Amino acid sequence: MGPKEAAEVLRKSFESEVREISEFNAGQVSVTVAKEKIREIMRFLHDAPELQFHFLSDICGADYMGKKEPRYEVVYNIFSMPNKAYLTIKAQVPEDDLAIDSVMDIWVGADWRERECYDMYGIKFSGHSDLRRLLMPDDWDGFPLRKDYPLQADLGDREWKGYIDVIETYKRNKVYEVHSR
Amino acid sequence: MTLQQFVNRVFLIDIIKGMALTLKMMFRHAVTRQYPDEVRDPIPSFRGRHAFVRDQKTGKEKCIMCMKCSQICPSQCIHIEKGKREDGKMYLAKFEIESLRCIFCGYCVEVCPVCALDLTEEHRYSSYTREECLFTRERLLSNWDSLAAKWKEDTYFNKFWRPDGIDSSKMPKAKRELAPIPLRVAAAPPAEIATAKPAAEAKPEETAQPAPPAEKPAAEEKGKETAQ
Amino acid sequence: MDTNIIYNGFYKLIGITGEPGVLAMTVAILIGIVVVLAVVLLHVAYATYFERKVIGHMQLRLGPMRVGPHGLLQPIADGLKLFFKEDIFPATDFKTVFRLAPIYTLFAALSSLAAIPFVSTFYIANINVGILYIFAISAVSTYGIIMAGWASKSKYAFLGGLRSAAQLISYEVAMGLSLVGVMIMAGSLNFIEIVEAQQTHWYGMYLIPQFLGFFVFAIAAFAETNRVPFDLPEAESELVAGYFAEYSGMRFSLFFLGEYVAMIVMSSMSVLCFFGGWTLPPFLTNAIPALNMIPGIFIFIGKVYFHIFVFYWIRATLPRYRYDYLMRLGWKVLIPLALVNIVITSVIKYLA
Amino acid sequence: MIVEKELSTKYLTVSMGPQHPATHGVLRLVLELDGETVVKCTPDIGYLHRGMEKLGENKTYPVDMTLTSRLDYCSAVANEIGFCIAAEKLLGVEVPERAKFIRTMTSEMVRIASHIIWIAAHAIDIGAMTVFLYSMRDREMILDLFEMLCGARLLHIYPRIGGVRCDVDQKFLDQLWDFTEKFPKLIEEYETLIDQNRIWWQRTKNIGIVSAEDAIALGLTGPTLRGSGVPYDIRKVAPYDAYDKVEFDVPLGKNCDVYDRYRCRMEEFRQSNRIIRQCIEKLPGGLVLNPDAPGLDMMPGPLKKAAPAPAPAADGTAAPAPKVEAGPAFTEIYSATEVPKGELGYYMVSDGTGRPYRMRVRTPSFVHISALQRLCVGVLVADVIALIGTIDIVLGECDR
Repeated sequence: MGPKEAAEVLRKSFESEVREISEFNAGQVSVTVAKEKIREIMRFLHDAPELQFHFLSDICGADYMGKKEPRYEVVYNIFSMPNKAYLTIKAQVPEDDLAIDSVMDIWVGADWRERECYDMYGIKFSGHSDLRRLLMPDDWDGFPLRKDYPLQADLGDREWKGYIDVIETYKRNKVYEVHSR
Repeated sequence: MTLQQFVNRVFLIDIIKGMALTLKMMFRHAVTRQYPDEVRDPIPSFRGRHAFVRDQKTGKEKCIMCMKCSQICPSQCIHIEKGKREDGKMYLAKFEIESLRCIFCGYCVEVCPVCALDLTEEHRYSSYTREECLFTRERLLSNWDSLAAKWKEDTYFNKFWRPDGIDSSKMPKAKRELAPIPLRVAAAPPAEIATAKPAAEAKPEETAQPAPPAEKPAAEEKGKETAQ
Repeated sequence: MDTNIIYNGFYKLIGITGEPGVLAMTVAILIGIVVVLAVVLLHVAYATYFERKVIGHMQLRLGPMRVGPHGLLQPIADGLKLFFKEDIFPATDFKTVFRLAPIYTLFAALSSLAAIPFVSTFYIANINVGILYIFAISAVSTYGIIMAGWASKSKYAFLGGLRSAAQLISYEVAMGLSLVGVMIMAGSLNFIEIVEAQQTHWYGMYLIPQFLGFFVFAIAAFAETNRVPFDLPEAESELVAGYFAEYSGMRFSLFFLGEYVAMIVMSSMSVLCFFGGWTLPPFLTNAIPALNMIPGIFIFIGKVYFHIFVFYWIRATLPRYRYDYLMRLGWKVLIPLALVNIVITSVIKYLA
Repeated sequence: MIVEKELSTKYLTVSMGPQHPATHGVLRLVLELDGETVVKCTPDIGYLHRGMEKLGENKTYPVDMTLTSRLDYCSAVANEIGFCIAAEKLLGVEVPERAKFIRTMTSEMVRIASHIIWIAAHAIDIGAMTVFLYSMRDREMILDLFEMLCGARLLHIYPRIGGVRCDVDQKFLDQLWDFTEKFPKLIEEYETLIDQNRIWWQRTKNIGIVSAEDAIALGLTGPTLRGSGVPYDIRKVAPYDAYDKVEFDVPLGKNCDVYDRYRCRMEEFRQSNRIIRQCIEKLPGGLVLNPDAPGLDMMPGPLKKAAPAPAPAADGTAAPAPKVEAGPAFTEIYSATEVPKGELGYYMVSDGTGRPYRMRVRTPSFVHISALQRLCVGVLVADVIALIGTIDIVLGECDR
């Protein structure tokens, strides 16, 4: 069973949830779903005997600021070993309700990938056991992968405290620096 | 447990085998190179220190200020400034490569339509100051001269100027027809170039048609001799 | 007095005939200590060089090459560097303990040297319970390690100290038991007498009848000196550097010296108890009488260096044990083996 | 009356890393120890976070490729190939056959190089120091080969969207062939030292057992998953490049422990060797770069589809490219490749410009380290080291 058929099976079972099925470049099938029943959808994909999407490749977020509505998407890339098929599930998350159910009870390994998604986009995963920042420092301000987060900015006093500390330490210790020629 | 496994276990056969190997290796030749004394020959097309190819006709760089290298550079370490002469022609006012930021991807070499840039095989150029790692135009040209002095063969051709196996019909003409650059025949010996360099530095954009490099140092040396 | 050449030579030098007085004896012993320490510490310095060269060549490297021809002056350069390095203290409440720990370890290792006869006429003290003395002293050296681990106020050092204590206690037992066979055969605890007893057999070394004891002793010696594969207290990849993680400069080098001296002591013990000390086996000397011309001290040093080479050789070959397997090996394999050895030896001795 | 009081004990919290010889870079594990037994292990990452995904969104595709080689710097070319495959799928670029074989060959070469790093680090963590130096000696040969091939030893930047950067020459192929002849004997040297060694067995057998179900749920991939007996190898299940044209076996483990994962990787050395030999034998002729592929000087603006950027018209040979409208607003692709450490997936969204709209990298090390907190419970400190070694992590890849 290819990814296209799997997507159709999913559409049959979750008629009201599946918004769109798109295919691109032979084999890349994306299913856009509403976020409300994401855990049920994932449970179905994982457990249905003809689908068996046992392997969670990846969870990531995407930000379509000003390009699409709703603004955020949480993207699940899953793989079915018996069918040898990848499937991309995209759950739409609107900006005013930045939360989605965690799939940690289906895949334990979703843990850090959901944390990273929270870290980078600020999307909250309800039901996650330990939702903290992962890559960024705990006291970081802002969510870096959002499109309105600048790549480079001079923040002046609003700079992250850790960076200010580094700069101040450097200035303080400059007297000890051995100058080269 | 088979008998063999039992024997192996009791008589430490596994450990003895390992010890036999290490003892055998003790009498092999070491693979270490005594680095500063024993330097490995660079493999051609290694991506090392940057250089400007010195054009044999003009004795200067070939750069046509198309800005492609500075646009493609992933670490944005190439800074080019154009200047305008009185007659309206553009000239290369500044060309700097911050070699400390460079990631040596070689994109600039490959993208250059006139093959003016080169990542030479030289890989030993550490220095004590950051200033020495900022390659200005003069520095880049002298890098080329030092490569030319060291290079064992008579001609030099960087693989990335025109990579093999790639359809070259769409490449610019200068790139397509580039032949290996002779280093010994036409180019002046490096010692003379070294003396020629200060003159070039002093007035880089002075003449529209600079004298061939081979003549200039010769004239200078004559002048020196007569002064003495 | 006995036949010690240091003292005898000294007495001759200052013209004493007959029994020397207390002062002359003290001075003579001090001279003996100085000679032994100087020689041993020089050997330790070059043992580090030897180790780096041997392991280097086994690993297809060259080892030290830059200081002097083939790096021969490397140990001296290392020593100078360590000597002039800043002595850094961690923020610990036990500065005195921290300072004392390396001295304690080195002191314990060096004092074991006192009981070792290098040849029948060259030793500092001829103790009639030499083996027991060395056991006692080498057990003391673990205090230094525990002190270092505790006073460093570092968790890695602390774990290293704990491991060291457990390891030493377990393996001291196995080591003691492994030598009982030798004691039974020789009927003595004095090293000189043990060596002389070995000469009475045609094979000339207890290695052959006491191979089981030697096996246990060898493994226990590796564990006692914290060498690979039992270098758990200082396991680099687990505990960074173990008990001396916080030490630097001279104090670090004292630990280092202590470890190497302990290695030399253990090698010497093995040479004395199992390899016939400064003698060659009678069957060899009978076959080639010219071998009798070799001075005993060279034979002894040669055998010790062979042992040290094996220490390095093992280090280049084997991975590291895990803590619980180490304990299991000590208690479940080595001690029973040593006991079996004792029983067999006693039965044979009784029947013979 | 004697009142028995329970001795109050508390767990010892040890911060292992980010500066620690065995944590392979800047991984920090906060271990809570009960004696030497680990009660809780909390990995802490992010020390090498370089914002690669954010940077990738702001640079053009060819430039993004130079970022991907910094992901797993031990196997740079494999990451780049993964990126190029994703970008090719996204931009609709075909790859010439010869380039496919060269890519397969180089990614197997780099698999050997990466596994050598792994065996070296794993062995030295467990204490077998000599394996480290023997394997580094052999890695040197691979690095020399890479230097011959593309002028760089570590960060190759060799593939290109639509092919590879330059062709291989006969001298390189001869030397590579010599290497493949020699290499199986060299693997035996490592195996002599550790394979049957009782201490190695004790340190690796029955340690870190992950059942197949757990491994899949945790998202483990690559040899770490195959050690648990799951035949999931993207080279087999979704072949890319020339993997469907070469023969190789996928080694699987049985006991799901550290030793089986070690055996899997050792077997992969031999399989990679085999693939390289087949690639050299079957290498077809032709170009190595699709002439219609987007060039290096891709502009960040809207793409003109299926047309290379026009060359500077110095000579007039470059035909003016027909202007094609950009495709649908957003196209996306999830493309997975099998890099030495596991599944490297690129989820890329294109909005029809020269920059990816979203570039997400699913790196194996990230997932593997997240599994560490579940693997490292109830084991000894020494086993934590063995477990870090067995999952084969590179922190550049984890933190991105």
